[in-house]
Amino acid sequence: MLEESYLPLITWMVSLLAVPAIMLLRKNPNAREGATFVAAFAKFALVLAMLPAVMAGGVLRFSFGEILPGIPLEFRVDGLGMLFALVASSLWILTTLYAVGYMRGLKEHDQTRFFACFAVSISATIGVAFAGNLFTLYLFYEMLSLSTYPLVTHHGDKAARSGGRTYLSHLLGTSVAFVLPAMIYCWVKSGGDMSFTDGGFLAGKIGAGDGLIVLLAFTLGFAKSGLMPFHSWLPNAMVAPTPVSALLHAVAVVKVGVFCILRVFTGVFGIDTLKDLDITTVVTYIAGFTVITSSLIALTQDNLKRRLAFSTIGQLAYIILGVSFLSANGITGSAMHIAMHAFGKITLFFCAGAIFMATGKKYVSQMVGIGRQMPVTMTAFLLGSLSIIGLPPFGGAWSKWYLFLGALDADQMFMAVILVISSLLNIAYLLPVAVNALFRKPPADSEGIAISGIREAPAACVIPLSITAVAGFVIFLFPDLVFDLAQLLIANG
Amino acid sequence: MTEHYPVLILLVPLFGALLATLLGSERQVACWFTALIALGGSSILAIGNICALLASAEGELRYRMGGWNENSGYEVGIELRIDMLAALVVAAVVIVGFINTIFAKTRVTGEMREKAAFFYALNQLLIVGLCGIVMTNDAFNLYVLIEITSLTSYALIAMGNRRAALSSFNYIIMGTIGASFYLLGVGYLYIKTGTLNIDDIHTVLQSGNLWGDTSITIAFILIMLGLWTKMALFPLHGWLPNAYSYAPGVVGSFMAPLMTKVMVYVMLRIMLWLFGGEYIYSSGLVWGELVIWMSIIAIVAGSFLALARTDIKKMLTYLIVAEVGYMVGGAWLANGAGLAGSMYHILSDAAMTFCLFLAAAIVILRTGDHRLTAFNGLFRSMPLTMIGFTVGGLSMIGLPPTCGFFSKWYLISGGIEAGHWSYVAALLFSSLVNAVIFFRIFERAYFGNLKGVADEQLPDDGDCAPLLTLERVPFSMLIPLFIAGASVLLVGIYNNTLVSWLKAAMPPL
Amino acid sequence: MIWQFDIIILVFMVVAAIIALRVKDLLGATLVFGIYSFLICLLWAEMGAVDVAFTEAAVGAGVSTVIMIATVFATARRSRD
Amino acid sequence: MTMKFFGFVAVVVVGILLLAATGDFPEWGDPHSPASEGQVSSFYIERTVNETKVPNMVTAVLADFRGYDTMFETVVIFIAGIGIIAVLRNFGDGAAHVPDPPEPDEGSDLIVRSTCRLVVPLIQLFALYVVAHGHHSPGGGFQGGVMLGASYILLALACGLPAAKRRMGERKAITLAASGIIIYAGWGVACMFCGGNFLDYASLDPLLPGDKAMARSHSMLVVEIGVAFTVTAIMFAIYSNLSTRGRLEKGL
Amino acid sequence: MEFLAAGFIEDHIVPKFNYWIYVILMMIGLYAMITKNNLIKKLIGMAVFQTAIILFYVSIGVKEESGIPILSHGQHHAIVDEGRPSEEVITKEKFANPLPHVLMLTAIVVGVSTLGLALAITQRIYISFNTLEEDEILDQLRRGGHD
Repeated sequence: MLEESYLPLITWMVSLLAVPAIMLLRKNPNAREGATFVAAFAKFALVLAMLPAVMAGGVLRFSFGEILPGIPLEFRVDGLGMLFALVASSLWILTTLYAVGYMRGLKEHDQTRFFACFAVSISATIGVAFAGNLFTLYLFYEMLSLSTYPLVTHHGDKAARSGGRTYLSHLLGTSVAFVLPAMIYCWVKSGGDMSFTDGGFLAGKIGAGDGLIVLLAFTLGFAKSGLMPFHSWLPNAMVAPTPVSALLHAVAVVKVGVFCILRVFTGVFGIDTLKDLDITTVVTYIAGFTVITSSLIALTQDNLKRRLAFSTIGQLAYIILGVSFLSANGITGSAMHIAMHAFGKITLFFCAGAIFMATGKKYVSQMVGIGRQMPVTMTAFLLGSLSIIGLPPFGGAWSKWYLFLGALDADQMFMAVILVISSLLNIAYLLPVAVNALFRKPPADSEGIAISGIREAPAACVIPLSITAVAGFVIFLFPDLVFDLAQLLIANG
Repeated sequence: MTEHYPVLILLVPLFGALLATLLGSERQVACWFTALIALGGSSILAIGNICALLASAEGELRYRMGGWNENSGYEVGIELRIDMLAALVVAAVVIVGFINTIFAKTRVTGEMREKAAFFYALNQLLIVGLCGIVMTNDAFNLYVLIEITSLTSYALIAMGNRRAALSSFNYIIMGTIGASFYLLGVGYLYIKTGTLNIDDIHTVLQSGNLWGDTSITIAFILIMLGLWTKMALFPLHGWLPNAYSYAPGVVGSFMAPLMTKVMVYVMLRIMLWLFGGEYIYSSGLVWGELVIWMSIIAIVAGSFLALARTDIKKMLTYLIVAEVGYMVGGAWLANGAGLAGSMYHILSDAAMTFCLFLAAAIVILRTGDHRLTAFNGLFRSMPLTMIGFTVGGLSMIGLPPTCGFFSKWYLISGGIEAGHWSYVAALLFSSLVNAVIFFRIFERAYFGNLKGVADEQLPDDGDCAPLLTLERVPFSMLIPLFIAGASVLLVGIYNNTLVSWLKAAMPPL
Repeated sequence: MIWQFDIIILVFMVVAAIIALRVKDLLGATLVFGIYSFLICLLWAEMGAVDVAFTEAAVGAGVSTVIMIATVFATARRSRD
Repeated sequence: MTMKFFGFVAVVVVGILLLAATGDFPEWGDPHSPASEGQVSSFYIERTVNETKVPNMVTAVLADFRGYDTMFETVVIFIAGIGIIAVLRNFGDGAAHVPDPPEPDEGSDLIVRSTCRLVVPLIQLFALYVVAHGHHSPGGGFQGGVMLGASYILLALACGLPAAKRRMGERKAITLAASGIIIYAGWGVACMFCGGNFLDYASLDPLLPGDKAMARSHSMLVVEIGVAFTVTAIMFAIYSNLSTRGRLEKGL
Repeated sequence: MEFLAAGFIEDHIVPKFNYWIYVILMMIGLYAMITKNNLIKKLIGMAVFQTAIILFYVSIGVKEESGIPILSHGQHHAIVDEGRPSEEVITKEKFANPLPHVLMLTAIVVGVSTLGLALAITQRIYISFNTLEEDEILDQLRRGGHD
């Protein structure tokens, strides 16, 4: 099943190759954005090219050769990686389109730097998705932290700096303090082999005690997953331009976090080992706590982007929750939720950005009645919210359903209840925004909202968000692809 | 011809130094060229030496001075012994010296006009001394060579400003104490064993089973104290920061990477080959622990002191103090991974310290400011220099694929194998502190305003800021910086090969 | 070797060293140090190390004393300890 | 005060450590201590004369068995010399290159001057003897070189530095010092050309009169001369810099 | 009585006396190096320190009833010219061990080189600070505002 191929390498390289092009074309914005688009489409096409082989249950492998004793720097494209790569590369196209509209609309500075770092970070994301062993995963994880730092601090003002400081200190700090030692411990324990094999390379080589410590070190160390208590970087990173927030919080960074944790569960320990050791309960409870707490906090947030950020934290916790059930349905749910949540959440962020561009409004309380001015955007927002909440007919429903089943399989009644409650909370903090915007009159004193007439954001922004919103619906109708890829994970894991 | 490589590595720079003095400072360029040729030649020889070693069957080369005694079992002459570790360290020494000579060209005219010839001579003699230290197999010859390096470094440091003279004086006092303790320890060994050759001392100690003697134990303590003083292990580090930060820029930039590392090498040599692992790690059980704790203190204290500094070079020198802690601790972990880690760290730390000091020298030269404020806005104005500095900094923090990450990898795995969690924690702590230190600087360089240039004066869209026009640094300085940065990455990427070579050189524990 | 000489010279050496380090006048200290060097030189000769004695006489007692005196003249002569 | 206290504590601790070690030393002058019984020292005592035909074992060991050490020892002196010049020398706007005025200082009074004019040649003669006769009697390159240097120092003390500098200028001193080491190391390299290892004097046998042992003996003389060159020049350079704060004008 | 004293000394003091004295001298030097305030005094201490070590080494080489490590003319003649094997001419108990002497020649030279360089640096310091007392220099620097 394991077949050598250069495709993973090329897929990873495409966006890197775009960087020098972007640098060189900095004088000519159109050509520069052209290069970005070419790279984006090429990447998506390459990922699709790999799809059939993976669907057939094969694993594409490319190795740069051995870096550390027994540890090559290698790519392995399996179901989970393919799922993540699909989501990331497809959404990258839309995000680029949106970013072009946004950056030009607001006449942002340093756009070249922006797009260059954008390309690097997406390539790092793909690297994580394809990583064939723990070391490669770590390498690209750090690469992503560094390459997104300039994006987060793009504005360069005081807020941006402090946000960036929190961002790096959390991500680098946790990864160096927890992941690095845990990784080396695994290396020592497993006798020098760290490649994600079916059933995990630590299977049978680690006891319950240190197993628990290593598991916790990984779960907390991959702080990109926004699991409490290391979540505070996420709301603070909201100072970034909205396309960045969208990319960060819907696609690249946070998903990399949960993806890494999924890898740890399936590829490092192996589900069966974890079942035998019976050490995941702690993770379950941390995740459950995060789900509830973050939803409650989200209720209190008036700044739309911050509210969405806390919602993201909660949704990510679902994914970790699901995998921590160690039941087939749970894991399927988690894997699917990566995709579903991505589409839903990116829609919401696009909308937030569009609102800000059109009206300059950031706060929920200001958005009453705004729907009359920007119906498309707010409709999309509504659809996105429904998908996040998990109501049919939207993609979110599938993943939540499987998560729920997973909780039942693991007869974690308590967690099942928590899932329900948090869904209710989602309704509470997401739905009012759309409903108020669409179906209520703007208060008389609200300036900046045109009572009559439609003023949407530029088309370059509206098109992507409509596409993603519709996509959420389409996925509900045709979830097979996502589902099958998730099933592959079960089959191997 | 090949068998003469070891001694030629020494002789070429020696003659280069003499030639430089004969040419005299009036012909400065000629002196520079001589140094360049000599060190370049000996770099080539050093690389050839590595190849010869890879080709040789028994994994070590021996060269007997004066051709004494090929047959009988004991050395009456002095012999050189080169194993892979030695060959690699020698190569590192001469190559760093060579690159730094390129770097020195423009600075020497500025910093020491009439004394250029002496600078180039001392510079090469220091390299000679370091290579000799690494290769010799004779305990007393080692002392003479240590004194050669010490004297040259005293003189080179004292060529700086008035602070430099004072710190050089303190260095003389500390250095002499250290070297004399070493000499005394060798004397104790000689009085008990009657020979000076390192291998012979080892055999006599084993055959006579002298391990128990107090005088041997005390000899060991004395030698270690002496070497720790020379390598600035934490409580004995007092002389290092001033000496290296007040020395002329070109001097600090190649003394900082080399001196302490070579002393660490000597410590490894004494531990593993003269006394032998079985003695160190068996009797060491009690105070092997002690040393590891000392190294932990060194790491933590060094990091903290570095964090507190606002002076660029001071900060880097305190980082060196912490790095010395890494290596000493790794050497005492008593397992292969730890030893490999500290051996490998000798090379990687040399690479990254060199890179950082070169970058710092350029920054200080260009901004005329020796404090951290010098970095304000440099990513815009001196991107190339900052790229070099960033690579070095990331390596200090320990992010892949720089060599700092891999040395941390081996050291931590050694700590885990030995179950020394405190040491592991110290390593992680120091890399976190380094992260704070360097990202503080990166932030300045990334956001801070240029000196005297307010934000609005900068081109509004940085894209249109022509990259290189602002960076007025001569290529004779940028190229060395880039070579150093590249070496940081290469040493990292080829760590697997290097470590396998080093493991082959290691004596069985 | 004659141990009586040995002991006497060694005692004198200790005395000379202490004096050299206690005298406040640096010139005096330097001269006492010269005496110390000569005592050592005697000691080496007595121990049969003639070459060392010769060198010590020329280098230790001769040159190093001279350059120390030169330095004292070139700098300050009084010392506080 | 605290410094003094800590210093005292440190000293006491180290002292006790060292005294503890003296306990299991062999007795002073014990002919059967490992150092005296050891093969190495017995080899030096018994075989030196056969190997090198030099009766003074110290010279033989110094210049031949441990010749590598001695070369670096010479380098140490060289470093000290140029180091002192590099640190202290103060080229007041190229004053080093202008010729000195005829008699800036006339040194001490007549008697001293004439006495030293009388003595200096004798000293130098004896110094040369010491260098040359190092094989058979105490002495050798270092001792002779130091004495030669001392003779110049005496000249400087008595007749003023300029008088000495006219005989041994700075440039000349540096050249002499460097050439000394070049002689030493060059001789070693010559051995390599003759197919031996570095400093393997025996391989010079075809070039020198006598057998291999004699070749070693002669070579020792050569390297001792090299050492003497360096030491002479550097000793005077050190003195002349230190006595004038590196200005090389008015001496003591 | 004297004989007793003499015997006592010879048996119990002499065998280790050199080693004791070298320790004492060394400690004197070390103490001076650490605590003296005047730079020249520090250097004198350094010289004492080094000579102490030389004393230790030379004491290693001593043998009872042994002469200087130089062959008499007769012995040399006997071996070199008459070609008699050296073993029967030379009894090694009769010669002091030459190796420590050689080593100490080197050590002395190193010592004087260090001393010279240190003196030069001292003069540099004096030229720029106009004093040799360490504390005064540090005061000047503190007032000068260096960190």
